Amino acid sequence: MEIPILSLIVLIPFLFSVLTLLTKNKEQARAVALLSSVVVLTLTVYMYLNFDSNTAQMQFQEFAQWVPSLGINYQLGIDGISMPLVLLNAIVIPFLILFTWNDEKNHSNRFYALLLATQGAVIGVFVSLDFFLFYVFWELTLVPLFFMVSIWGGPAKHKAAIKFFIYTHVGSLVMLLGIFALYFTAWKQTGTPNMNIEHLLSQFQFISDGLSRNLIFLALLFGFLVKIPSFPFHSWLPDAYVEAPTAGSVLFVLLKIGGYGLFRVSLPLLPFTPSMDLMVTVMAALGSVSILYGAFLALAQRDLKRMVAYSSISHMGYVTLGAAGLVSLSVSGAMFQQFSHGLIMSIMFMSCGVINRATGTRIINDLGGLAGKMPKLAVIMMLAFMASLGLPGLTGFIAEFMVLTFTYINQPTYVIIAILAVIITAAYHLWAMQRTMFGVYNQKFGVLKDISASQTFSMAIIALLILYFGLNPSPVLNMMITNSEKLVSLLAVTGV
Amino acid sequence: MVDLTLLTPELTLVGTGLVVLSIGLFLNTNAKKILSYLASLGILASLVLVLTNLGNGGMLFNETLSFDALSQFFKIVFLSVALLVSIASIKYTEGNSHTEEFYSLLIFATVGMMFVASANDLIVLFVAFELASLATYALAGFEKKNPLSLEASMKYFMIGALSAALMLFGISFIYGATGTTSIPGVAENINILLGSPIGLLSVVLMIAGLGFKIALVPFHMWAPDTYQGSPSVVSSLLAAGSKKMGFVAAFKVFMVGLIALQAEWTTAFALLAVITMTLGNIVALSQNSVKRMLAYSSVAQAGYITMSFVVMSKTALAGAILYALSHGFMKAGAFIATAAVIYMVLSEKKDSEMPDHIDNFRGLGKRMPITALCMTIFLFALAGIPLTAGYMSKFVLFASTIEAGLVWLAVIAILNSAISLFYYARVVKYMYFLSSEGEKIAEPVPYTVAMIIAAIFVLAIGFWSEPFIYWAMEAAKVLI
Amino acid sequence: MIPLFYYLALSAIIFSIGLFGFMTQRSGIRMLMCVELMLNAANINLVAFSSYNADLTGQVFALYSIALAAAEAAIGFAILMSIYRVRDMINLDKINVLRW
Amino acid sequence: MAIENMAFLIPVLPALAFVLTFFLGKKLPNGGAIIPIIAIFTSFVISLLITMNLLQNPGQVVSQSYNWFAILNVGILIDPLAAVMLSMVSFVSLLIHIYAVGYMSHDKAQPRYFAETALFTAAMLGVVLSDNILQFFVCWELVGLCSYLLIGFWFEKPSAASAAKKAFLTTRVGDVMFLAGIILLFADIFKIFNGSIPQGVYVLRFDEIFSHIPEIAALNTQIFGFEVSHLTLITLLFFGGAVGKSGQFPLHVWLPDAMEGPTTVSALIHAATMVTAGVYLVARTFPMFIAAPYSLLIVAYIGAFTALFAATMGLVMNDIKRILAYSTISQLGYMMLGLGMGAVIGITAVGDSLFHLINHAFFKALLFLCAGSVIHAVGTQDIRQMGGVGKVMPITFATMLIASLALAGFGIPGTSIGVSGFFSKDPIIEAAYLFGESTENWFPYLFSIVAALLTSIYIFRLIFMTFTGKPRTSYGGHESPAVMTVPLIILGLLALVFGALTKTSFGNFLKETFGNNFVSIDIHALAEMGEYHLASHGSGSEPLIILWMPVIVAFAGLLISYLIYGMRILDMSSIVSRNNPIYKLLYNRYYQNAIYTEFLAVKVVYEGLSLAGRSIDRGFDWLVNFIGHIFMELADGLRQLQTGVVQNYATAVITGVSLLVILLKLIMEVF
Repeated sequence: MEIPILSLIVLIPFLFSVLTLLTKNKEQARAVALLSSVVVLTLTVYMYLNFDSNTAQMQFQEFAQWVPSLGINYQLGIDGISMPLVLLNAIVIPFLILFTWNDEKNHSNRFYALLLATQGAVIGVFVSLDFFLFYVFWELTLVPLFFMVSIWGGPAKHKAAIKFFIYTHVGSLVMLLGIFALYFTAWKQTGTPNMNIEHLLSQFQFISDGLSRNLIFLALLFGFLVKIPSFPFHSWLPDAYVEAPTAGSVLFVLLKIGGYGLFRVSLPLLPFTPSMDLMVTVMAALGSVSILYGAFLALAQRDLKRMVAYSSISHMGYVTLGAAGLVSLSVSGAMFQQFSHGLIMSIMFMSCGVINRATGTRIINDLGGLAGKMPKLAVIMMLAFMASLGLPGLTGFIAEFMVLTFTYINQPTYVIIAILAVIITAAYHLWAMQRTMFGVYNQKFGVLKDISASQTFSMAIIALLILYFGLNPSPVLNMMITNSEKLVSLLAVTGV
Repeated sequence: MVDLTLLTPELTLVGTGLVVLSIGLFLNTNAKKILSYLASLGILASLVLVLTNLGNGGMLFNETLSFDALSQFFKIVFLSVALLVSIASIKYTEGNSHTEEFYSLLIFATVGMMFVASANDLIVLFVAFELASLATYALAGFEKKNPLSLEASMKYFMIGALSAALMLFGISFIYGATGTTSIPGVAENINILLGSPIGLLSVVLMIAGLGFKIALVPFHMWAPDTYQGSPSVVSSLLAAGSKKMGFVAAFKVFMVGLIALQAEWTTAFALLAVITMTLGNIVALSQNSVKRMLAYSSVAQAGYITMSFVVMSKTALAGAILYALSHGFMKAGAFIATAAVIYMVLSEKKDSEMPDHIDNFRGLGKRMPITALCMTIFLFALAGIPLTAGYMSKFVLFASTIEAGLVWLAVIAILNSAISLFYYARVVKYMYFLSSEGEKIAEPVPYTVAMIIAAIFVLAIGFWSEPFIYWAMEAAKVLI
Repeated sequence: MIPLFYYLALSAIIFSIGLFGFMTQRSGIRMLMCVELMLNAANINLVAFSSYNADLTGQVFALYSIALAAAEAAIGFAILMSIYRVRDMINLDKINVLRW
Repeated sequence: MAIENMAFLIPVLPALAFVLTFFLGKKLPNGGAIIPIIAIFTSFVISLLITMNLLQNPGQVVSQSYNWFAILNVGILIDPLAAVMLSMVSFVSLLIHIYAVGYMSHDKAQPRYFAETALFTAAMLGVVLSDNILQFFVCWELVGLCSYLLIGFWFEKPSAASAAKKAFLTTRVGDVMFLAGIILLFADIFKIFNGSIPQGVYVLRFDEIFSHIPEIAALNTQIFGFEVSHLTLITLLFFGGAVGKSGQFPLHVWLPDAMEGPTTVSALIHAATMVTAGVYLVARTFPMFIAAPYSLLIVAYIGAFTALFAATMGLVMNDIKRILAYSTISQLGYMMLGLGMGAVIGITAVGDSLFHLINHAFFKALLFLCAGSVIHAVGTQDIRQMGGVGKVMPITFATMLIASLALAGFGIPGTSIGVSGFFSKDPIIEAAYLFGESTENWFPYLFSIVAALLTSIYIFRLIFMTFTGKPRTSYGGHESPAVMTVPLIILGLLALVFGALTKTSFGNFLKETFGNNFVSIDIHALAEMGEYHLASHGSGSEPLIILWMPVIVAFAGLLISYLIYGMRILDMSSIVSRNNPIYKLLYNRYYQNAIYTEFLAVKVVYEGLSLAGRSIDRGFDWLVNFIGHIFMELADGLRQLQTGVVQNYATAVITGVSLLVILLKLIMEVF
């Protein structure tokens, strides 16, 4: 009997987060947290090594009855859609903990506990095959983040936290409606309740009433779009990202569950949605608009972190757009965008945090000439910025190139809109880079120390990953392609 | 000679009540602490008895009392709430010369509720209903030097008396039309009233009478005042216990007795449910008294449960019944936590204007960690955050509305619970994110024990829901 | 003999008087009396019905409800008494500390 | 082992050098300059060997491909075109690196400098030898990045920082067009394969692309009512990319500002590693251009216009490096023009253009390096403050003079006497004449010939003002050290003789590129497709005056500037003054800055669009908060119902009852 590895990577963080709560001081807390995250990382890597990327089937499945009378089961599994995202989480979290190694925070034990809890919940969303479980984890991701923002957040933390909490909660509830509908229609058809995701998705096509099929699809889509977040449901993001502490922002970035839902749930339902073409158009339009809109707004920001937040909206637009591309490679491009965005934005937010810590401001125009004082930071941040503006040889380019190129085949118009944004993207990145890193050093900051060893290490590792996967994306891309081919083959059935 | 084994729980309770009352006469104030333990034991005993009798049902006293899954489920609800309340009250009644009265009233109220749960005849139902009501009127006014408590009980009593009259009037018509008071009997002969104004009138009167206990808008107006004014432990009994009594009565009267008039009352309940949940949630947004906020929230929750009358499916009823159970624990727990806070505040300064003001919850996370943690659990459960009882029961209940194709209702309910998140989260915010100058204090043991028990159950129902859902299903089978 | 309708009409009238009084009176005592009126209206119904249905249940019920009414009155007066002790008046419309 | 198996080392070695220098440079003398020098030298040797090999047997094109990700590949393609570029790039960049050892000796950031230049070279080499358009684009972008880093090398200078940003952004505009071209191209090929691309076919490889030219040309789209062939679209988009990188009008604005970097960097950018990439792109995809209607014409016009346009601005600049910058733009214009001439002279155009590119690389690198050593010695860039430098720096003067002659293109037509510029520029101008003859489009010829005149004027203006006369300011000048002068001399020799030596062989060698060797292309068939009529008679058969014209204008230019700046006979003060509108227009560089930066970037994009967007976003935010607000208001309103008076509660109950009765009654009636 082999070890229930998925349960482990989901439960260990929760377990250790409780342990962390019990710790007395910062040293213990961070040590325990690091231990947990390292264990999770090793397990994940082990799983990745034994992962067969040539099959679109669920692997490492686990099953246990939970609430039989409602057909709810504890069911885990992982495939090419979820593997990279789990990997992303497992990789970034340890380095995030290292990054915060020397931060002076009050009750750091609570802090690390929440951090681990978030990790567990997010991984849980990715690996659960049961809709009930999926939703449970989905909601659980909210709670620790809510606390994290409202305890260690910036000046407007309370407003931001509540806004984020309620806003995304509404999204999830609407999604829940869709899940209910799926669940009961399936129940009626098969006579037995069953919450298994794949089962429910497969039953969707037998819903006789076309309107309700559209509604179900829209309800689910809405839930996901809010989480991604896509224009025009993004207004919770800037506040939350900006007010959150650095680690919180990074956790938000790792919160890729919206896009995941898009691939896991929406795409399989798409072919059986009566007004499919409309839905696809909506997705493509929202995606491209988010790209352009986010870019323009990022250009308009004065606060560095806020700029990064908007750029994140812009980048996530590629996910929606690529998903709407309906070509296997465009879809996998979108998946890859999720992966790469996670890595890139982590560094971007870390840099924001460092700068804010060092200079006490994030207003771009007040900064300047930091490159002279903080060369290490400058190099890493430069790499992150370049990756984020889609410089070839880094992950961002692979994803955006795939999305744009292969989406063009089905959605030329929206790709053209998106391409316009590329210049703007370059513009705000370079502008920010010039104002913060280059130019005359603002003397009022006095002498600045460069980033500490632990920060350098953690940021550098992620940076190297960005470079590595930018040069050789196949290790994660292949499994994505395998699965997206399956997704798209479904579409082919309905003649797309 | 009838076999009274089924009746043992009630008898035990009555016995305990009388014993407590009579012993209390001979004890001096300090010694009365025993009584509270005694009462708690008695309630526990009868709870155990109910659990042992679980499964075997039957009728008693020529079919005026029926013992079935439904009644037993609700008895469990009442008894566990009563148990929580009595444990918590150990602290509340400390050094009070009227301890025995408090506990006997508490116990008799519980007995009344239990009889309502097994009533199979309108007379029994009415009498038991009144028994519970009268006991709780007195409890609400238990602090007879405290104007707020008196005002609370006065309002409770006045509206209670009014609605009792309304209900009785309604019953009289039903009786007149059907010639019998046995609920199944009513069900057989009710057809006369189909479409007749009398039938409609009696339905509405019954709704008003029961809606008073359930606190449906617009029959709810006493509830916020009473919950706020009366002692917190009593409020928790009212919110968690007697409200459920209203539901079980309503289940019996409408789903069994007046099933033929379904058309009328479904519509009525649909209206009331929507209004109730919406108004409850919205008004709760702007409350600064936590007890009042909880009161409005329980109004809203009543609205959710009432949806089951509209859906009228097995799942819906199971959901409603499960909700009754979970709400019992959540609300009782929340009120007890508030009681603990009030205790803290009053122990610091005697004459505090509004001891349950939300500002007193500042920094509770530091001052009373256990209380704060439990309160957080209860609040999130009420808000329907997953892996809590609240989520599980909402899940079943809301899901059933979709099942029945009442999407509009589901949407309204979902949006409501989204709104509710705001005021629950607000309290959490005060407890953890706002700091206060007050220092950490020793948390009174009884309150803590009660809260922990409640919290454990709230989580248990959320995690390990299978048995509870199963019982709820069984109970629902009785009605449909 | 007198048709049932008369009884019903009578009880209805009494009931309405009770309702009206309950809404309009200020003094707690009077309000209690109005409640009694309503209960008795119901009792009239019960008794009338039982005699017309030739079935005793109604009258039994009436007896029960009279007893209950008494109990209720007892509690009610008790409450009003203690209110009077604290506030020196029982004009219930003045007692609205708890509101909003 | 066969030399082509080492081809991959050409870009990899400098890339490696980048990493090594970046991390170890601090510990080594002169910032570890030795590492990149060795690396680039090796690359140069390998490329030279490959070129030799190709010269003997043109069939042996190096072509290797490996899967990269998905259906895309990385690969190496070294045909004659690539080979000559490789040799030139590696060679020139090698010399510049050597020179930089001396030039940068005083800068403490040497390691960073050498690392970045190494990467710069690596990227350019990568561009040159990539066998598919995607890899081409990737390296192309890397080139852009390195130029950004190097132009902003002295990032403490705000001007440098903003110049770097400007360079990157402006080229980015072109790059986006290039990317769009790639995307469109891919989509078309995807369509041609109707959705199922067979295993192992790398659709973005040049040979694959070229083999689909006819199908792509067949696809059409309506744009503004015009029926446009996709091939035209794609080629124009590619050309857009080229315009950005090669600083053609209207995207040339970044190139003069790029002077903010160290002079050696300018030399790299202008001669070897950046601006030529655009020309190379067009040359690389020449078969597509020649098959696409109008594309070549547009290339020709833009090229010719840029040549003139830039020359005019070169006339009035006082910053020595800026003059050279504008001359670069203008020369690049010639190269583009040369390519555009493919419309009449077919494949030969590639030969001419590339020939000019190579020669230009030599003499422009030389010019910059000389300018560099002048600045190094004099400590100013303003030629008005120089004069008489020739006496203190004889070698620099000599080499600079050679370079200038080469730039102006002196030589005797019909013979093989002449500097390199002469042999490469004249054919282009003659082709332009042919073009005018056969298509009645005379503008390219006029532009090019006028530009030739101006070229010779501004370059000799520079010479005279800098090296002759007597010092106008007191500067302690001295001749540069050997490490700097040796490269000058080598380049000088090349600028002098390279043209003469290879004037025939080069063209023939380049012809092979699109001949039968690696993908067989029938240029004439493609030209038919492009509706071009290749002139029957090749160049060299024009009337004598046309042959001599370029030389004549060159001499004219020399004379004019000698009279003005050498002898000081003609007084220009009346013309050279702020109140002369033409001078003002030129001096302010046609107000590009106002138009591009102040208007387009700031007004339209930033203030217009983004700020507008921000207020829209505020709207969204407001909406969300407003909903919350409504609820709070409702709450405050509704709680007022709770009057606290028990009678009112009773009333509420009773009203509720009666309302329910009435409502239900009605509802029952209705349903």
